[in-house]
Amino acid sequence: MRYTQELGKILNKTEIAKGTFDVTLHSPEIANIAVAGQFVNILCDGFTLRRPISLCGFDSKKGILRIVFEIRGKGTEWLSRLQVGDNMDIIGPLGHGFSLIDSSKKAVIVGGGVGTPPLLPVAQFYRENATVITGFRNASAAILQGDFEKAGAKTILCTDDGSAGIHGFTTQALEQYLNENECDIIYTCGPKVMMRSVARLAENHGITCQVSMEERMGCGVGACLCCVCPTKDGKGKHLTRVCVNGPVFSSTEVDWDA
Amino acid sequence: MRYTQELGKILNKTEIAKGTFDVTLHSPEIANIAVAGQFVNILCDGFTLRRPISLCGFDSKKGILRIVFEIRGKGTEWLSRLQVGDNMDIIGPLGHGFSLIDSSKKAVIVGGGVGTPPLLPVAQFYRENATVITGFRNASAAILQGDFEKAGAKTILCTDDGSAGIHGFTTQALEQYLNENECDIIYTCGPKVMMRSVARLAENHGITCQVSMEERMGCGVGACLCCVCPTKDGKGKHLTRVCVNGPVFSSTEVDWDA
Amino acid sequence: MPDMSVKICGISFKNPVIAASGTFGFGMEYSEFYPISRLGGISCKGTTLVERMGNPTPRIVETSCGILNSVGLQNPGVGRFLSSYLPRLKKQDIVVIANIAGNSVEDYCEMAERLKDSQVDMIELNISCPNVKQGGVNFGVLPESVAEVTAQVKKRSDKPLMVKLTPNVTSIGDIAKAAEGAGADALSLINTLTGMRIDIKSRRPVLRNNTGGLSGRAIFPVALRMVREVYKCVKIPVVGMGGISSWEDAAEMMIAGANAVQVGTANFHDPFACVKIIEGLGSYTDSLGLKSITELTGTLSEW
Amino acid sequence: MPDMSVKICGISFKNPVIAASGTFGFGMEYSEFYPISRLGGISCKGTTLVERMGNPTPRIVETSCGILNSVGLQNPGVGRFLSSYLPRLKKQDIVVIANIAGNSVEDYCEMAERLKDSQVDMIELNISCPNVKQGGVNFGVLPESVAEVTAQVKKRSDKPLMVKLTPNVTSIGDIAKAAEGAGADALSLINTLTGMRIDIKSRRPVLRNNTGGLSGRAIFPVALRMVREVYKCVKIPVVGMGGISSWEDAAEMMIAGANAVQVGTANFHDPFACVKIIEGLGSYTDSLGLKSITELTGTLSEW
Ligand SMILES: Cc1cc2nc3c(=O)[nH]c(=O)nc-3n(C[C@H](O)[C@H](O)[C@H](O)COP(=O)(O)OP(=O)(O)OC[C@H]3O[C@@H](n4cnc5c(N)ncnc54)[C@H](O)[C@@H]3O)c2cc1C
Ligand SMILES: Cc1cc2nc3c(=O)[nH]c(=O)nc-3n(C[C@H](O)[C@H](O)[C@H](O)COP(=O)(O)OP(=O)(O)OC[C@H]3O[C@@H](n4cnc5c(N)ncnc54)[C@H](O)[C@@H]3O)c2cc1C
Ligand SMILES: Cc1cc2nc3c(=O)[nH]c(=O)nc-3n(C[C@H](O)[C@H](O)[C@H](O)COP(=O)(O)O)c2cc1C
Ligand SMILES: Cc1cc2nc3c(=O)[nH]c(=O)nc-3n(C[C@H](O)[C@H](O)[C@H](O)COP(=O)(O)O)c2cc1C
Ligand code: FES
Ligand code: FES
Repeated sequence: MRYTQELGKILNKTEIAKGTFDVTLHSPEIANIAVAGQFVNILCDGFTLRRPISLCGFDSKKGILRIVFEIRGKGTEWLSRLQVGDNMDIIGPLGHGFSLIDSSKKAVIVGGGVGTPPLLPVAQFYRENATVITGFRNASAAILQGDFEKAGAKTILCTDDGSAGIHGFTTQALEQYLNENECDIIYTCGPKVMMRSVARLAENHGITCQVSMEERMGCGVGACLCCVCPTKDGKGKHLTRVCVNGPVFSSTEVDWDA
Repeated sequence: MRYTQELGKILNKTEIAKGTFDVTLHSPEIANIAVAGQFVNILCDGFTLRRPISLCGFDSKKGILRIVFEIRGKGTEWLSRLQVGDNMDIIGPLGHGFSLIDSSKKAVIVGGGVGTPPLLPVAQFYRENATVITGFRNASAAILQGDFEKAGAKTILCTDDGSAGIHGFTTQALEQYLNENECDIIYTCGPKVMMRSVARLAENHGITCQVSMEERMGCGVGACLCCVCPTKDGKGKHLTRVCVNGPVFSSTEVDWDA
Repeated sequence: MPDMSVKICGISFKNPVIAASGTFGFGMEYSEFYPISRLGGISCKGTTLVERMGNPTPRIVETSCGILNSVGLQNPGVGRFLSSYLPRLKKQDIVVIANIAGNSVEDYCEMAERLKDSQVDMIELNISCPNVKQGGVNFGVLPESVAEVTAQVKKRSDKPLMVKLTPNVTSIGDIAKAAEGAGADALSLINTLTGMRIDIKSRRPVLRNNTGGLSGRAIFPVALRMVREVYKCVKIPVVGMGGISSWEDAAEMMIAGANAVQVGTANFHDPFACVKIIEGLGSYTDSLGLKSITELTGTLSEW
Repeated sequence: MPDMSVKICGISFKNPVIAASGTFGFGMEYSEFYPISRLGGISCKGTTLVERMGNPTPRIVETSCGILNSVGLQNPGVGRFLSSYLPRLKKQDIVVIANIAGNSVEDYCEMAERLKDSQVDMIELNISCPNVKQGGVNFGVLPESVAEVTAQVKKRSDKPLMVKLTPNVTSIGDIAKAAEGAGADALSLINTLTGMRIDIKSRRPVLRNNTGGLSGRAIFPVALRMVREVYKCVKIPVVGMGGISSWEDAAEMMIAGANAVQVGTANFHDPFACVKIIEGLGSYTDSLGLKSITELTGTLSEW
């Protein structure tokens, strides 16, 4: 029994950017076995499908989970209306998380928008050996910079409009960074176009890269084959389930051209 | 524009019997024109159809409505979870209410279960000239006795199990009452079998009787023809809309044998 | 503000939102909420040659995101429709569509004759009715009977003729083509999907009629697919309906190919549904930079 | 506790709740929540002769009280089904139904041959598949092609044969009779209703396949009506599905005439849906004073 259904009581809820919420839940069973890069599938009242949200944190001792989500549609809007003390019906921990190799290696972490939250546990593993490059629409949309710094990581903030940090894309910052610094492994999560560019840069520099893919899900546990993403290996091309074989894939496994 | 849609803020809510709620709403537009026997149609989250609930009270000066409802299924259960301060989306005032003739006449009011609430405004009109015979499953299901007394009416309580008042049905109490007392008009609301008996007794005694019918509704405003009840008149038999031509009918109009 | 008017077989509607037959009576009821002249039009309750009592109650039951109804065409008959309901409705400055029903081709034809020279703007032929001649099978499920009734009514009528299709068929495209081929001026769809609910306490159907017609949000995806299918099959205008409850739904319908939409069950939920849909469609059309809402129709680009 | 077991064409199920094809993989996934041996059975993901990639994504979109899917029969092919999935599943002490699909009668027949002597308990023939020989029209919509594929598969198979009907037809009763006449041992229904959703920003269908199959609570009243219709037309057992999400729904299905039920989309909403339905059905049967749940089937008394 790898999966649990829990009613996670909301312990804390903060709107950390306009329409983006940072929520802490009491969910001891899931917190007990979760790893970085995994997600939970959350029931929203009035909807048939659960909404997948990555774990931004988990503490097996305290039995708590942390999630950070943005209002994207009606389901996340409903979620955002829950209050401290309310329960969230969640199943998890789902999916195949990030491989954390050796905390003495130099890791570069590239996050775009609400793709950033699942990368926090990765930064917390590599600590001062982590460089976190994140990109947001503008200064007020930027999230989790303090958390990354608290983890000991170096942060490079980019915004589309230049209202904070570097005016430009994470991929430009990454390219410059890789040209000037050592890097053993790259982790990325964010818009697909961004991740594809990150994957190319990693390949060009001969660096291992792990990407966290997103796809519309049905079951979230591998049973319905709704959430597939194009992959390739020695045997050919495949459509692989993001919810169980991912969401984290090796960047070379993903068939970016499909 | 006879009908209004209002978001009525809940001012007060009391569970007056197990699963039966007494709710006061701020709803000035509807309160302003409501008459006894009318109802409102209430939106319940997650449901397509509104739920019809009679007005148990209305005060045009204070702009408030009072409703009393019982949890019967999922819609009323949802309603029962609303709290003071929440809004109820209601349309009203709907339907054709009771005719209140002359408060110096002797009125007998017969209510069964949650058919009782719409009869309170009738008692408040006839005051000491009203005799209110109500029936409930048992003592703890009995509601509104204090309100009827406060209105000045004489009350006769019946329970199915004898745990309070008379052990027996309202119709038995009514029969006895009519044999011993004067009565100019009868008003009744409750289970159909009860109302049919009341109608027969009224007819036997040659007394005018007004009945408030219940039927499953679609629109609540007369547009869909879902809520019809069998009626008859000089021209023959009809299926008449409860929501606009009723819910109050003359007992002789209703075709009880259909 | 973009031009919201649409023209369907020569009839101008102020906007593309029409109240659906059977859910809006003859218009008087909802005019207690707002002036119904704000609507594009109204399709009146299905009317027959002679008055009908309809089915016994219960006639309605709720389902997940929908309702089943088995009203069974209770209506005052075409005579009283013409003498008492139509004149009141016509005072409202609104396009009036008469929805007509019958058990035989003759019924339909006589109805059409009766409506000649009346103030009715358009006829909607409700062919989801049992054909007594063909053993009670609906007119609407066989291309041949659809063609037959359409052609005959067309001959006897002077009004634009819109044929309303039932979704309870294998190929709605074939039915649509049959109606078009027989002279229909427009098509409307979908009518209700046949469904049932059972009371597990009494182990009886909830509806006294055993089965009923499913409408409301639940059926929207099916309606949308069928409207698209029909749009691709025919050249005449299509009026889309089935589960529309928001302006977004109405926009999807028009993008799929509808020239106008009808809104039914949503009125029960929110009496102002039609008005809100009109407003929402207006802003949406505007936001797309279109001058006329007609530019929306059929702009779907399929994968 | 009443006897919850049911027998369908000779196969004994512990209880009448079967996981529906395509929503439960090959059983391994949900066994991470509970031992799937608690279920009556599992209908495996639709399997074809050779591996299939299925359709491009997005393959799923939510609708009011339902979902549309366009997975397109992605599956590992019958070979890997037999060698790698079936043995693992069979360890779970559960009735295994193979759901088979094909583009031609030959495909279906070869599939049936391959399943001979396997540990599969029953075959479910998914006939909502395009018949390449007949210009892509589904096998499932014409009585003749249903009869043809049923009869041929029956000849080549040694397993009980359950034919799964599509609801996208004018008369499900005629299709059911065709399958029964051709030798089907049982029928299951309904498969999904074809539907569509449009993204009004991009004005493209949300699903990459343009259309998809509607499932979930929205379709329950239609499924119930069709199960009832089929139950009245045939003598072979009927397995009901379509939108069942609670034990009350399952009870309605059985009262309407189903010998067992399948539960699909509800698993996505609540991974314990099947277990809760089994428990609820048990208490309900008990509360009615029935000794066996089989006594529930078909006990509806129509008005
Ligand atoms: C593995 C995974 C992890 C995720 N982690 C996070 C996170 O940590 N924080 C966060 O803010 N968001 C995250 N998302 C995206 C989040 O799931 C969607 O924003 C959310 O499902 C949108 O639901 P909605 O009802 O608000 O939007 P709607 O658009 O109304 O949703 C309609 C349907 O589309 C699906 N859907 C819509 N957008 C997406 C999407 N981008 N990805 C998958 N399904 C989608 C919904 O689940 C739903 O079925 C993650 C997605 C995946 C697949
Ligand atoms: C004119 C009128 C006035 C009413 N006044 C009151 C009142 O003052 N207090 C009170 O407690 N109840 C009253 N009722 C009954 C009340 O409307 C129902 O109990 C309620 O609709 C049940 O909804 P539900 O979702 O809880 O039950 P469900 O059984 O889940 O409802 C399913 C559907 O059936 C309809 N329905 C179920 N029972 C009834 C019923 N008895 N009458 C009409 N529709 C029904 C519901 O509206 C809904 O559409 C009144 C009914 C009518 C017609
Ligand atoms: C209570 C009710 C009565 C209806 N009566 C008719 C009718 O008389 N004639 C007709 O063509 N359609 C009738 N319909 C079907 C609607 O016009 C419409 O086709 C269907 O309800 C789907 O649209 P909706 O989901 O917006 O309601 C009726 C629908 C309902 C709910
Ligand atoms: C994602 C998904 C995949 C499906 N795949 C299959 C399939 O491979 N074969 C099949 O016969 N039915 C398939 N179905 C249909 C279901 O088995 C079932 O008939 C339908 O979903 C209705 O039941 P439900 O509402 O309980 O889901 C699939 C349904 C879904 C939602
Ligand atoms: S969401 Fe069902 S397989 Fe991934
Ligand atoms: S509820 Fe629609 S006419 Fe009465």
